[in-house]
Amino acid sequence: MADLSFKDFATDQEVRWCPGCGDYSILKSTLKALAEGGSDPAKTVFVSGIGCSSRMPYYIETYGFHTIHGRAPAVATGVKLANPDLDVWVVTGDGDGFSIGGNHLLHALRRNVNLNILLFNNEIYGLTKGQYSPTSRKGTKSPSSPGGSLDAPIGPGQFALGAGATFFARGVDIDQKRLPGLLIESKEHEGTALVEILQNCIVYNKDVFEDVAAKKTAADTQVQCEHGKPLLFGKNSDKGLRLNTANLSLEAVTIGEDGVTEADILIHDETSLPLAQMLVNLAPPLPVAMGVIYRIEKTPYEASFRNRKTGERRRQVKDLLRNGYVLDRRGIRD
Amino acid sequence: MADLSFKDFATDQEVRWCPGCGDYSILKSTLKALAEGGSDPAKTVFVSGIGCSSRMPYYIETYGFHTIHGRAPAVATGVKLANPDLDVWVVTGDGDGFSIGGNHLLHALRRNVNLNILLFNNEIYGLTKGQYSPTSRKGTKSPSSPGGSLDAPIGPGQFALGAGATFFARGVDIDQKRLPGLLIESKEHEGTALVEILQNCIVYNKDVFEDVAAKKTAADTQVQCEHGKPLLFGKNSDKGLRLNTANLSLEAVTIGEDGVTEADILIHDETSLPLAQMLVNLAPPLPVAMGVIYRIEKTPYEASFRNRKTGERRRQVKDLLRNGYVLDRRGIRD
Amino acid sequence: MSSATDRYVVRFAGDSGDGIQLQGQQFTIASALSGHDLATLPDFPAEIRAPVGTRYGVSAFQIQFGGNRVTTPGDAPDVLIAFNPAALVVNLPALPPGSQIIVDESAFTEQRLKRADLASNPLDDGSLADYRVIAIDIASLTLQAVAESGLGNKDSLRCKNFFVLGLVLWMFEQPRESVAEWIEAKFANNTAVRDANLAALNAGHAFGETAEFGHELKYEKLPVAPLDATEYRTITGAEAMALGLVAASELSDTEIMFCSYPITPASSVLHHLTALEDCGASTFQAEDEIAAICAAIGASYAGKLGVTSSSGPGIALKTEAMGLAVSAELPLVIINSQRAGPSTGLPTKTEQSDLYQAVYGRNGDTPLPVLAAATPGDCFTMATEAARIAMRHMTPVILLTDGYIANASELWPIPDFDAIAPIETRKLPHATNAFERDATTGARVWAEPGNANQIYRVGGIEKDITTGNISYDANNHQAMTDLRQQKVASVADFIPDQGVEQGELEGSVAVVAWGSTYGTVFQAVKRAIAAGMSVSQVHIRHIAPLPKNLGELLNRFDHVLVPELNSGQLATLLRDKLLLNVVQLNKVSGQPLHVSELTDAIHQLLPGATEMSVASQHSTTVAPQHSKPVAPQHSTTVAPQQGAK
Amino acid sequence: MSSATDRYVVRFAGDSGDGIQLQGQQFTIASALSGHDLATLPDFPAEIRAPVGTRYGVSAFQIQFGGNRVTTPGDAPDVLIAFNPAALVVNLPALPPGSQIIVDESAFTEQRLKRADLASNPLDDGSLADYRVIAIDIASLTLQAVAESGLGNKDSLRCKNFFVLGLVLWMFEQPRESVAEWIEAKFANNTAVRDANLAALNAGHAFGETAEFGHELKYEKLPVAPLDATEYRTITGAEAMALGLVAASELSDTEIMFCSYPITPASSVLHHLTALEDCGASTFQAEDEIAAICAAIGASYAGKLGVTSSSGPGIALKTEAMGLAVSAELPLVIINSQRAGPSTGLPTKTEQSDLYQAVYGRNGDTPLPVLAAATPGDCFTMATEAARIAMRHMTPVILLTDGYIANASELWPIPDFDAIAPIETRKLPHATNAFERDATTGARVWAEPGNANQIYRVGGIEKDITTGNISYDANNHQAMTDLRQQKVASVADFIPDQGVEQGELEGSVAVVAWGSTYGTVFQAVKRAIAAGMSVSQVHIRHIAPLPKNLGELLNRFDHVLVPELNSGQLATLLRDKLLLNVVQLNKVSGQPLHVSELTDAIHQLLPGATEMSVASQHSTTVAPQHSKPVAPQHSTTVAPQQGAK
Ligand SMILES: Cc1ncc(C[n+]2csc(CCOP(=O)(O)OP(=O)(O)O)c2C)c(N)n1
Ligand SMILES: Cc1ncc(C[n+]2csc(CCOP(=O)(O)OP(=O)(O)O)c2C)c(N)n1
Ligand code: SF4
Ligand code: SF4
Ligand SMILES: [Mg+2]
Ligand SMILES: [Mg+2]
Repeated sequence: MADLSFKDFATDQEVRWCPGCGDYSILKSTLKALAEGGSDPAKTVFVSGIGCSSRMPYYIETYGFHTIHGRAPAVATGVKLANPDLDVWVVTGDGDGFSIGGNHLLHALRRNVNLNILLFNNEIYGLTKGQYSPTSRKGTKSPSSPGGSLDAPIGPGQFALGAGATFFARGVDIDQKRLPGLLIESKEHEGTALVEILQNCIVYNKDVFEDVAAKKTAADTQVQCEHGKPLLFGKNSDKGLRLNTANLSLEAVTIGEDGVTEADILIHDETSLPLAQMLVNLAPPLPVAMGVIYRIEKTPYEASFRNRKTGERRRQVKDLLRNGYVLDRRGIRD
Repeated sequence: MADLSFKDFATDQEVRWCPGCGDYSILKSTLKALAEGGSDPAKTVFVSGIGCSSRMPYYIETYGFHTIHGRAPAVATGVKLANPDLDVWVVTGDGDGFSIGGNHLLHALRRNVNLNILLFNNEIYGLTKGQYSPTSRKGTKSPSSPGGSLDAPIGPGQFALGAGATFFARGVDIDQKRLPGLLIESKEHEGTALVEILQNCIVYNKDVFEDVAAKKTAADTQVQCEHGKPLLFGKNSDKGLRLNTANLSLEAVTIGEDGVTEADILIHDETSLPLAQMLVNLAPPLPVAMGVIYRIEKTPYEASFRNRKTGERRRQVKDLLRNGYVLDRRGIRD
Repeated sequence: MSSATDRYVVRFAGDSGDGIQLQGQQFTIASALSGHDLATLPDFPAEIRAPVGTRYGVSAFQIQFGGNRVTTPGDAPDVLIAFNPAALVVNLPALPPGSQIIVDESAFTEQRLKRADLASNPLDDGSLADYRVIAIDIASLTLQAVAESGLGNKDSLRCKNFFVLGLVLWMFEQPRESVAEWIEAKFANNTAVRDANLAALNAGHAFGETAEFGHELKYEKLPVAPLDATEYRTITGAEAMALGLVAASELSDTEIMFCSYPITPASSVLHHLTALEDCGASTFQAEDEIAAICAAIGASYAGKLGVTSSSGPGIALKTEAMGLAVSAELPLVIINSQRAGPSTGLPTKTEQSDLYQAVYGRNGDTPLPVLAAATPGDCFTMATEAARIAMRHMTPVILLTDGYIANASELWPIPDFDAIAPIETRKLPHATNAFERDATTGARVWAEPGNANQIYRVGGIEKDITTGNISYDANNHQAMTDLRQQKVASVADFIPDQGVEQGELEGSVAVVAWGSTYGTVFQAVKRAIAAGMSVSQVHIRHIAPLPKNLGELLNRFDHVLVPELNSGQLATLLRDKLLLNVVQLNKVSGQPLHVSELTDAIHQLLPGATEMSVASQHSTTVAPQHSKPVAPQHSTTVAPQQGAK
Repeated sequence: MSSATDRYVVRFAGDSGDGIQLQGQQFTIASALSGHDLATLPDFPAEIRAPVGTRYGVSAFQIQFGGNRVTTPGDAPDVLIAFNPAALVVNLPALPPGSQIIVDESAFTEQRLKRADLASNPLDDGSLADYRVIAIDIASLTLQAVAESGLGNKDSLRCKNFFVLGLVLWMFEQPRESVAEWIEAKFANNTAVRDANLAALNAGHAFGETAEFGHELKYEKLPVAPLDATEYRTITGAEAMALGLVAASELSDTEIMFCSYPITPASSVLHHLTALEDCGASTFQAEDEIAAICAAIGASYAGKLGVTSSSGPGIALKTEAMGLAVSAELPLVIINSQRAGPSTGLPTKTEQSDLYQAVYGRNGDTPLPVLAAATPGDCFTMATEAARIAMRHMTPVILLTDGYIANASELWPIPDFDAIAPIETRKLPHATNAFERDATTGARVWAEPGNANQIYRVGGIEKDITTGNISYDANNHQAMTDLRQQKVASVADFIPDQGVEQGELEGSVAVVAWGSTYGTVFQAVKRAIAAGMSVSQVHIRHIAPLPKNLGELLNRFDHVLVPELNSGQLATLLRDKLLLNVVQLNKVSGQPLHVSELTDAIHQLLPGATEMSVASQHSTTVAPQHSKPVAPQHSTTVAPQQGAK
């Protein structure tokens, strides 16, 4: 297979999201990740549910299956178990993945099937014209909640860790610099990888992530997690996260202030569950955690599944048919 | 309403679990909790799904609804939103609640509807004759996994905290001393309470909790969590849990050994999420956490729901019908 | 120009940003206030906000207005207003030769022609030769009109829609007042925009009056329609449905708890109902359709009327829980706003293909009543009827509507609410057994938690017919099975006999339809009767059980023609329940049935009855009724003409 | 004693702990090895492990064995073996007067009589006067027999079942060898238990020989059944289904991926298949039914044959995803082991009430083929047939079976596997378009990921008929709708013409059935023919599409009698598809249809044809066929006699 460029992964289908939708940038990063990560179009399958986000497979020149609302992780599990040689990606939205599809996401995560799940979180049901979703903040006004929504939102990271995920990462739609790399890392994870991508639905939930995602303030509003490196942030990388052991929480400190030195800054350990549990919940005014927040190694489900030698044909039906006591009209035999 | 005894809460229906099933003890503790907690039979509703455990409503002299597999939290949400005066209990099993019903449990927990959910965890599908369940340990042999199950189990506590639960407790079926009190506490929690009850299915998963639940070793294999009290265990209460801040984990220590004093023992704070996240995952050889592991206060969903003044009749349909432009054959009016 | 017709069809088309739907709605109100009957059809693009100027991004709104029963938005527009090349080109196939086209010529730039995939400019290349085209530089005219407002160029151009609306109102001599009022209320806080829009509206109106080709645009003012009720308003199906539900709440003095999960085209009922939460309703957005119906069932168990609403794929998910409601004998209303299937299908397109699912689509012997609304306004009536049946018979009820009805509007005679019979519920606080049954219907008591008299347990396992406890007894299961059938059958004792909408009670052809084809069938049968043919219209609102006299009624016709937007689902039901040999007319293209298609089918059945020639590319055979049974799906199908998409 | 019959019915009944099912299975094998045809029915209690000695805890196993086509386990036992009072009392209503009862008299203690809710001892109180009762102190006799084994009292008593089995084998002169072999293999590692069981078996046998009332127990040895295949084995429906699936795998050289979620009575197929994972199958236990069908669809997308299996409530949950498989045109096998509904219903009881759901139960116009297995062994054939159709037509296929078939066993002629035609799939590695279609069937290519030629995207939104991309085009939607109908209709070109199982190809009555009533219908029609009546048996295995000649065939009979364990679902289908006026015989009690019930119904249709008097508490009318259509559900139902539970 010749080296493919990111354009080779684009289909001839006209992309039909609203002009200015964050999905365009994510699509671009995905195409880049496929090219740069050396994906084989014939062996890659994109499975999606229903939602604006879930249209993505039609725009990617690999095998693609646009299934039904919420069920993409289940369909993708079937694809992967049937043929573990395939590189299986799932595209889902916050409604698709957390409303109707919450159960399948839970079970994919705990089983650790080697799927690369991209969750386009725009905190709204885009395709059905803007009702609040399970990740919408309390008080979100929408056609189905004109007085503001009442439900506490699900935290995708907290949920994933609760489900026993082995990989959780977070990125921003417009972060063309980091997102492709993050997608390559998630694809390479052997097990279920969940990547939450903060996505701007400019029509129904415009700029809901502005305080976190805006490029010009990103250095201060985001902390990039890199395994083994200190959790620094700020334009000059002079701010960082410190562990408060008294109340088991993370706090933001500035190096050089109040006697804080670089040694006080917590080193990111992507294999630490308690740390990840704290990181995923960071919210403004603290910086929001980006990058690979949690990653551990664990045998993926399909490997155990195929290890059982399932599906191999080592006995003949002809013999099975005559299992047990057989009455042979030419004489009884066992 | 006169004071009712625990027998007043029993129905005339013959209880039909297998002789020796842990469900009998749980039923007894529940009847006790109802009596001792001063429940009003007319205002109490037990909603269940399908499974051995879910038969319980037929044995309790309150309103009862034995619904369909996995959906009890959804039905119960409807009951509670329709009439918040009712005290709504949910009875579910590990299959009912975590397999088919995982999504509803997730959403009940994050919404914080005031339901008291009893999860009978026997780590098996009892009613359908013993297939492994989502809480079964990896390697469980069952009719559907003769070679041992492959799936990593869900941790009910870890899941609940991931879902944003406001109350999580754990108890043991045969612990007639503590279970009734625990059920009263969970009932009194204003929001979704999830109580995991370790239950012995003597037919299909006999003694799977023996190492934790056995009465004679319980003092050493369980740690009782009480808010504000040190996390002590052991026959002589001379062992305890200490926080290792280096790797953010809990370790078991003995007072008097290696210079450990009572001051080193962690005080249980039921409002601390990071602590709860550690406690729920304790497993042998560490003692398993029992009692109220996590509890925080948060407005229950139905209160906000009814605060919206939904369902009140403050406008007349007669007037609504003539909303907007009306063409009056006797003359146009607005 | 003048015309002999008593009705006109106008279609507005452009980008979503052109305010097409708003123009349509305002024109609708103005028409209603002129005393015209009307029917409208908004036609949204499948995409949320498609790129400007693309074919697939075209948004349209069609209205038919005028006299003596307007029941459809019209097969073909008399006037098309196209804001850009894409809007022109996608609507052209529907225009009959000679019809009027108004375009904004400023939009026919090279770039925008390209956006619409046009190689040449239709205004120049002769492709519009068969039409009466008026090209107006709407952009410049609007800019001129609003020049004084002080708005910038972009904001000024946004007033184009009111310029056009002003012109169109002038064309048909419809009043401007309601539009002006709307603008004043809407932009009360932004006087510059308010004034600009008003100026545009008036300028458009004046333009018609003064333009040299004005006479080409002037249509004869239509007479007021012969309406017989006293008060009318315009209403969409979704609005009527929401109103019907709160009406049922007031009539039964029971709160409605509406539990649903968004899905096109059902969501609009939820949206409308959120505005009526102070009228006896509450709304709950569940995590999925299963949770929605289960929460509704829970609400019904707790003594409120649970209502759930979805479209085909979501209804599929609810079928298991419907069985629970049947088994537990709880009232419940399940609304299905049908869309084109299978699977995700064409969510924004209409179809009537969930009748099978409604009538037969459950495991076990699980009968329940099924109703279908015929028109937008009928949703009000059928919503209260569904709630009434649910509470009288203690049963879930399915109410079928569709995307067309939900979004379309009609002129609706406002019902006299005081004349509607209250709804009695089976809440009997003094009963001591929840399974005490009504002698006529078999319905049990709606026992309410909170009442110490009625404590009971119930569930989805077969229950003892008198106690509700679990019973494995064979005779009891048979008795419960029979009871469930009889409970549903007893609904037929309460519904009106089936009548005809038009035509005689016997004759050559009965056109039997259900749901949103009502309007089309009405027009086609009206024309057939006018042409002297023996044709009657029978419209079924009670699908299960069917009205008791239906078989007898239909046996009085030589042919029963069943037009449906599916492959023959009511036809199946009529064969099943009445052993009736019907002629099917099926169309499954996501498009509404056209009057002409039905007219053709009628003519095929009665070839001698008219001089009109029937051009059809399909060979169709029509088997007479009462003949030796034949496999109807093979031999008696009349296929609609295609191509006129 | 001697008897003129060529077959006997024996029923074993006791607590689960009495090893009833094991006795039954071993007796079944012994019967088969004697060359007897047979049919069995295990009858489990609804509870997992009910308390000892209770009525609801009774476990039973019934077998009919003997000559010339045994197709049912028998309506009424000739011999009942009751291990305790409860087992006696719950089975008594099914026993005809004069039948033989063997009881363990040691179990008729006061305490155990109380457990069985009995006020007096039936052995003394005269209530068994009409039966031939033999009371044996089985406990003591067993203890004596195994005294030498050195086992304790409790373990010794556990050998009771083999004592009884020995006795019963003696009664009917069936061989002991296979039982002895089984004991030896099973307890190879526990010689004490092995020897005790062997001793008990032999002692039971010897007891018959020596007991003074031995002659009362001795039945005439039945002749070998006239079997014509060379090899037979016993098989249950669940086993045959699992074997059929792996057979399909081998025949198509395609792995089967079986994805399911446990549910009674479907789980046993999963359980059997887990033992066949080295034969071309893999099994995946999903988190729920929706995930199960979706994973199966995913497997099919990836080029393995996805199979999913459930029972009614679980199938309900799968209906949305079935639409996806139809839309994506993927092969898929959906097995429904029906149980009594509605809702949770009676999970351990059998019913045929999911035919509506299978044929009509989806949103949209979503046709798919539906098959039904007739007997346990037929599950093998129909499983391969379902897989064959799925892969040939690229469509999901529903295969109906039920709890009765799943658990019952029959003597099955082992098929000659080499003679079964291989299954060709639509995997065409050199095709470059996944939507290239077969000219006859319309089936697309089964494009497999991994193949660089066939990269494509597909989904549940309506797709372009040639590219698979999303298409909103109206003509395309109509074309796809038509294609979906034709694809399913084309299945009829590949299936055999409908024949009769017994009787002539024309005549007075055709008894038309489907599914597990096969055996009952067979016996009833056989008797009717023997009594000189003009009755034929027509059994439908292809429910959708129906065999092409079915209408023609049935029109050659005066009456079409349709017995079903539901309220008339095949009857609906026959009216729908063939406009056929049928007479219904419906029973929905969770119990199998009895031969006598059908015989009564036949006699009601042909009252002059026999001298037998028909006692029925129901007034029934039978409308002749071809008469003026009437509402069939009102006037032409023959109700089964009840009470004989
Ligand atoms: C069974 C079913 N229920 C509901 C829907 C309607 N529906 C389609 S997408 C969607 C939610 C989309 O939200 P999200 O997943 O966040 O995707 P987004 O459009 O925001 O990218 C809903 C409710 C459906 N298609 N199918
Ligand atoms: C829709 C549906 N799917 C499957 C089933 C079968 N079923 C009944 S209970 C059960 C699992 C029971 O397990 P659990 O919830 O752990 O309860 P337990 O019996 O162990 O108390 C299953 C799979 C069903 N009744 N309905
Ligand atoms: S609605 Fe929102 S998410 Fe959907 S395409 Fe438009 S901007 Fe994007
Ligand atoms: S199967 Fe297990 S859980 Fe069910 S009743 Fe028996 S012992 Fe209890
Ligand atoms: Mg979203
Ligand atoms: Mg369990």
